[in-house]
Amino acid sequence: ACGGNNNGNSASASEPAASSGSGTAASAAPAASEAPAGDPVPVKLQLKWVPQAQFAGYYVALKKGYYKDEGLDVSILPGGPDIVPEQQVAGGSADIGVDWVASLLTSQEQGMPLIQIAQIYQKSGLVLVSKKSANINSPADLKGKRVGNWMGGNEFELLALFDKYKLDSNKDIKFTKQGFTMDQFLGGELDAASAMTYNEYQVVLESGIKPEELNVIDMNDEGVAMLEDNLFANSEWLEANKETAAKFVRASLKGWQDAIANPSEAVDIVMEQAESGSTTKDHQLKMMEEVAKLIKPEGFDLSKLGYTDDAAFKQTADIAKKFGVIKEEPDLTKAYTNEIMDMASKK
Amino acid sequence: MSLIATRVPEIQLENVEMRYQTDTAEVLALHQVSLDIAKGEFVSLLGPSGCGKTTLLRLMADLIEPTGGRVTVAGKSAKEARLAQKYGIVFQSPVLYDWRKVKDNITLPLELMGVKKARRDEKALELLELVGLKGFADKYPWQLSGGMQQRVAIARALSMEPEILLMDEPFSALDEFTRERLNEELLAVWSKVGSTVVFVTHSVPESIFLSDRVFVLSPHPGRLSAIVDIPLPRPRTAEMRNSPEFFDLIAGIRDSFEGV
Amino acid sequence: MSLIATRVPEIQLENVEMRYQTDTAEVLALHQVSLDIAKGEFVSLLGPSGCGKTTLLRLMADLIEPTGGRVTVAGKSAKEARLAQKYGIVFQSPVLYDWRKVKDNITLPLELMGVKKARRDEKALELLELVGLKGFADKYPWQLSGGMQQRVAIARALSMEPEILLMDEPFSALDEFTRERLNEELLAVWSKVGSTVVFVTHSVPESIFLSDRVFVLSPHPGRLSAIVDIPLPRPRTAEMRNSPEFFDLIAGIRDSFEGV
Amino acid sequence: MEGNTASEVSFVSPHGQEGGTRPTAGAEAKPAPASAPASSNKPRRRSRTAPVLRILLPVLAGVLFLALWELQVFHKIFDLKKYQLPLPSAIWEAMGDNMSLLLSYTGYTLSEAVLGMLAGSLLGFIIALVATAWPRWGGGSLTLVAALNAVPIVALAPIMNLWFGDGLGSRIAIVTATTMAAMAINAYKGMAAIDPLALDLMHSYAAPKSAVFRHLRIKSSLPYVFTALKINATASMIGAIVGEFFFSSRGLGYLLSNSIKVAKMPLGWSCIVLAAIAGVVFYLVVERLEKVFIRWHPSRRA
Amino acid sequence: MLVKGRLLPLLVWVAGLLILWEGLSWALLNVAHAPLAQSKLPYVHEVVSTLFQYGGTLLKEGAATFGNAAIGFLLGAAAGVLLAVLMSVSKTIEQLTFPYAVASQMIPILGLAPIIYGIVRDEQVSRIIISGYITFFPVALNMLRGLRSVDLSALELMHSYAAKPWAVYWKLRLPAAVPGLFSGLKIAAPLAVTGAILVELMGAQHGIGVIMLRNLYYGPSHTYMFWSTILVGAFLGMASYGLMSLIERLVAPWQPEFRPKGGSR
Ligand SMILES: Nc1ncnc2c1ncn2[C@@H]1O[C@H](COP(=O)(O)OP(=O)(O)OP(=O)(O)O)[C@@H](O)[C@H]1O
Ligand SMILES: Nc1ncnc2c1ncn2[C@@H]1O[C@H](COP(=O)(O)OP(=O)(O)OP(=O)(O)O)[C@@H](O)[C@H]1O
Ligand SMILES: Cc1ncc(C[n+]2csc(CCO)c2C)c(N)n1
Ligand SMILES: [Mg+2]
Ligand SMILES: [Mg+2]
Repeated sequence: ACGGNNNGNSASASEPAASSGSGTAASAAPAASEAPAGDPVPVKLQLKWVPQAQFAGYYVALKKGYYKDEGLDVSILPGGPDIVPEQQVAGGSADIGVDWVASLLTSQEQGMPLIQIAQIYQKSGLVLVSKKSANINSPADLKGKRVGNWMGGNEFELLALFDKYKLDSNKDIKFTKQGFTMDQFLGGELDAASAMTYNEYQVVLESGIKPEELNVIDMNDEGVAMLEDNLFANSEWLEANKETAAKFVRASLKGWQDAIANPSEAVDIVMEQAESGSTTKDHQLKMMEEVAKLIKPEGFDLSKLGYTDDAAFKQTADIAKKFGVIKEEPDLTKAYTNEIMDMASKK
Repeated sequence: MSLIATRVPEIQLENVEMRYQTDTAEVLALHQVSLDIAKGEFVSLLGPSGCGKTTLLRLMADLIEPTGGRVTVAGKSAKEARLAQKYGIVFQSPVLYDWRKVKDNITLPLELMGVKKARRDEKALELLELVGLKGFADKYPWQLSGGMQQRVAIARALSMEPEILLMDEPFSALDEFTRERLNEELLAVWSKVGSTVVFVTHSVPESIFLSDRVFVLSPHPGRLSAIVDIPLPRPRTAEMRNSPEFFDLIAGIRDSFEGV
Repeated sequence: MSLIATRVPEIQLENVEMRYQTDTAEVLALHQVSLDIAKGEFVSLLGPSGCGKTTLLRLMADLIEPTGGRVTVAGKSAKEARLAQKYGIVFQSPVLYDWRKVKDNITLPLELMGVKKARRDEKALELLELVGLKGFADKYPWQLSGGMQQRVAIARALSMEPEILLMDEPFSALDEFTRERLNEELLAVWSKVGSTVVFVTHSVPESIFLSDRVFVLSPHPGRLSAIVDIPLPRPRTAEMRNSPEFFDLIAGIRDSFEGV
Repeated sequence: MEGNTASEVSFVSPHGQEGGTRPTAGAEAKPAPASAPASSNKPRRRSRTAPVLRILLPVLAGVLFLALWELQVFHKIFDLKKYQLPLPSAIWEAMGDNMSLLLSYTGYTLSEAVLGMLAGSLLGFIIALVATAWPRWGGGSLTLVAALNAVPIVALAPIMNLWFGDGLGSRIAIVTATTMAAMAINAYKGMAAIDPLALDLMHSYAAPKSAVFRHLRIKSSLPYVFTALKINATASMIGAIVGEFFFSSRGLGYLLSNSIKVAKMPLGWSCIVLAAIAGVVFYLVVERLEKVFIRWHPSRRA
Repeated sequence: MLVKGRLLPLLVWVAGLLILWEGLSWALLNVAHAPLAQSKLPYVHEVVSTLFQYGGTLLKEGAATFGNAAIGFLLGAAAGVLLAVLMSVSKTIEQLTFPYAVASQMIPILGLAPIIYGIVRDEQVSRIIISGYITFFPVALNMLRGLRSVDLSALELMHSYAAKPWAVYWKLRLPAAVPGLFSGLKIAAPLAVTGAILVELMGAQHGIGVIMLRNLYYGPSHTYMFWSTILVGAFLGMASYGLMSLIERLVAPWQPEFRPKGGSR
């Protein structure tokens, strides 16, 4: 019923640039255009990390058939330490990706044909945790301390934080690469470690350390927050598949709304993806709770979910520019679009 | 028989010189060797250890190239003869392939020539019988005694009925009886196939019994010191070994030797 | 000399049996072999190819263990004798170590016994001279001819002046002259050192010239078929080779052979 | 490079190496009959030209490869984008901009690789010694190092980080663990695959185990050992690099993973280029050593 | 008999190692009071009990990994053999390709993946190629050494028959290289497991690597599960190594080490 007509059809047929640009995009486009009504259009979503409640909305939408109802055949590709979603989407292994906005900006600057089509997380989930014993009561106390981060695009908020307190990350701070475990922090190799509220922070708590024993620096409080999990698409693919993208976003948002409304159900769905033994329901429930806080901060109007806030995006871009993450002022009109959101919310 | 040699030279060496280059020094292994061997002739090479017999054989087979002079086989280069698969060689050591059973070692050259499996197996059995190794077809080389391995190598060279058969001390690991029996078998095969045979040996009687002519080499540097015609009639018989003529020939060759 | 044999048995085999196990079958290489060899005696093993001579030698040296019977050396087990470093062996093939120069191959056993370098080099030169390889000390094995390699192996076995010297067809790759010269050198070394020597050969005259006694083996399965005393006086001389006594002995052994 | 039917003939002399004996037939340039008298200096002339070719040929091929790459021929053939495979000029530029950093990181990573490789190869060799000396009981250790070889660096990295911290030590440990098996397996093969008669000779002298190893087993295992060292030279570089992905704050691997994640492909690729150069140099050093140590090997005669 | 003779020492080894491990783990926890002692070296009995608790999952994922490894291994081994043959055919090819083969080994998957994917445009295929890429090098080097160290006189025999180059390869060089090939394969087989696990981190849904990573990421409460996955990986490595040893015995029984000792020492 839905998706009977696809606006992109004629465009894609008459646009050789798109087809030569990216193989998969090209192969996806004809499939989309020639698909008779009801034949599902394949869409591949590349996650930033392993399946977990961080991405619950997509799994819920998939499980509950929201994608299918839109006439989409969505496959969700898990991420991992060796996966850069921007690379995957630009190269055509996926159509839509999830990453942090700052990472997207760097990739766009290198000429990858990427454009943000939705912003899911409204707040930054990044915090710096330290044990009370390390005496880091304010960011200024970071001076001379060993501070960890995963780097590779996750460190910009911290750089902004250091700058705010006039700390030189090369001199005043032992800014260290942090692995994907919290072992360095737990083992005392780091004084302050980066943590996502929804995962690493929980890992620390689960290891037996009480919240009272920890100092937490929240990027949002410090005003150095950057936008995190978004949805972006291959712009060449998007050109030919706007309707498909809109359907995808619409279904995804629906999934997110369900997930936030019913975390337990969402986590059950996520757990189906996580192999038994690789994570626990408790951990994922905790994650879901925290993620919900980032997606729907207090007072946030859920109907606005997905729209990219110009001011927030600009702050992210400014921070990125200031710290050399990107060299040029990004062309914000090319960096993101709310057009897809508009299309998605129309119906 | 040596008359033939002047008529159709099958193997011809002209002023052949062979120097081995080593890190430290140069060894002159052969110096100015010239000789003709007729088609179908059976000649032996005799000479003290290290005088260059193996080297000479390898030159004839185009396994090495002379550093001087020329080797001609049937009017063409030794290389062409080799490429025409004219050679069967028995090396001084057996050189059997470890991963092949005895019968497969014997039929290796046939296999290379594309002979069918059934025919090859038949030939292998025939040859195993000839060299007295019946029943050893399915053994691996290391399960044989030294002399048995050498006999396998002989069978392998005979299997292809080569136009030119080069044998480097093939019988030295064998007892006298086996050796004499194989001498006779070899002559029988030879008279049937008509190969040209160059046979290296240390045994003067053996060289006389088998050959039309004996080439005597002398060392330092290796060169040809005598060519002895063997006027014994063919077919040679075991009794000839005890004939006075035979003893004279032995003495003659020993002399040419000692003169070195 | 054979009297000694009954007095002090240096090597004693009692009902020795050797079966080789293979995947498919079992080979009875030696059957019920019993013999005594006296200390200081020089004996030869004669027999057709594949009759078990090498096997017998390897049993004496404790390189293989008999599947039946007993090998005793100087009243103790062969193993103890081996551990006491009594043996010098010349294998049927030279078995030189590729990475050692000729002189280092020769002195390998001395090195293992902890002899000083200067002494070893001296010994190497002496032995190279003995086997006629002066000037080849610094070559690698593959730069030598087959016969020269075998002579290196002989020098290696002699270098340690072993109490028991086991030689497996050591001279088969050599020409008659070198061979006869080395026969004499070997006897000279032997009479000086007083080793017990077990010598495998295919040459009847050689076995007679060298030995106190000749053991004749016969095949299928390998067993001892005759023991021939050689009553020629010592020291043996080249002329003896042409004595009628010598020829009688040859004929005698050939007969014991043919009776097989 | 005289006219010579290389295809038919080339199989006789397995190695056209300098040294050893010259005049074996085959792949070697055959003196034309006319030049026979002068032929004795032939080998020398060839051995002088060979090394030049040895270097020149791959360099020429490399230049050609670079040119095709720069002209985006590969990009066109395979429909690649510059952000998937940056151009040499961009890599060169990135390299120039970050030279001192890159060089110090190369040194850092290389030292991890070399130290780890030495430790791993030594341990592997010891394991092979044990497995050869006591085959029945030592053999199991080979299977165990093979098992270690199946544990990926992703898993080793956190463990080694816990044990040795996030410095040099943990990568050395990773490299050690990843290079042990190749050496153990190869050296074992080399020590076991020995001419039985050569062993018999040693036994006949009642040579103690240690002497059998010193004079025979180790010597004849050298070709295998060097093959393992060559495998390890490359494996150690990549092991150090991947080891740095996860916990290191320095080194080529750290910079590489960081650069690629923030889409600085040219910088990432300059890390790869330097790693490749360092790796090839390391490899060539091992190969050179091999030539010095096994002059006697059959493959080096003729 | 043979199996018993080989298996028993291995079992003793494994048992000994596990006991040592348990002891160390205890000492780390109770004597040294090391921080994160159980993450550093967890109790074996805990790991084993986890191993059984999640036996079903681990078995399933282990099988998936083993399957991936097998495919990558076959591809890598074939590529290695081919490369070795090419390089042994011609010194020129070797000089041309070898430095680049070595250099190619320095490209980590992170850099390689986008390119491979860009070229073949199929996830499954690119994963297979990548795991083949990880395994080919040891095979190539060992094979090349085997092809090169053929006995000179054995070559001369072929030469004397004017055997065609393919025949020299087929009848001599390849059989002679088989022992070398197998030591390459024995190195490559466990490496293929590593390769498969690495490849699984590139967005696969199944496999030991996937569980391994997730357990690390979700923190210390999953230590035992993480170590279980290591045990499974190690076991897969042992199994693949054992399999290669077995095949070697069947394919190349002529080697000195396999000869019946016939009473010899
Ligand atoms: N390792 C082995 N495995 C199986 N059979 C063997 C083995 N070694 C020897 N044989 C067999 O044992 C018998 C005797 O062999 P041996 O080497 O002792 O003979 P030999 O008398 O030395 O012969 P030759 O004079 O030819 O060297 C032969 O039939 C041989 O096939
Ligand atoms: N590859 C080589 N490199 C250097 N010198 C060699 C090489 N091959 C043979 N020689 C030398 O050439 C000479 C002749 O050797 P060749 O093998 O031809 O002797 P031969 O007559 O066959 O002796 P034998 O009867 O002992 O086998 C010897 O002095 C030997 O040292
Ligand atoms: C190598 C590595 N990179 C990043 C993270 C942290 N991480 C994992 S998921 C996630 C949120 C992304 O939406 C973040 C920041 C890690 N643990 N390891
Ligand atoms: Mg010779
Ligand atoms: Mg023998």
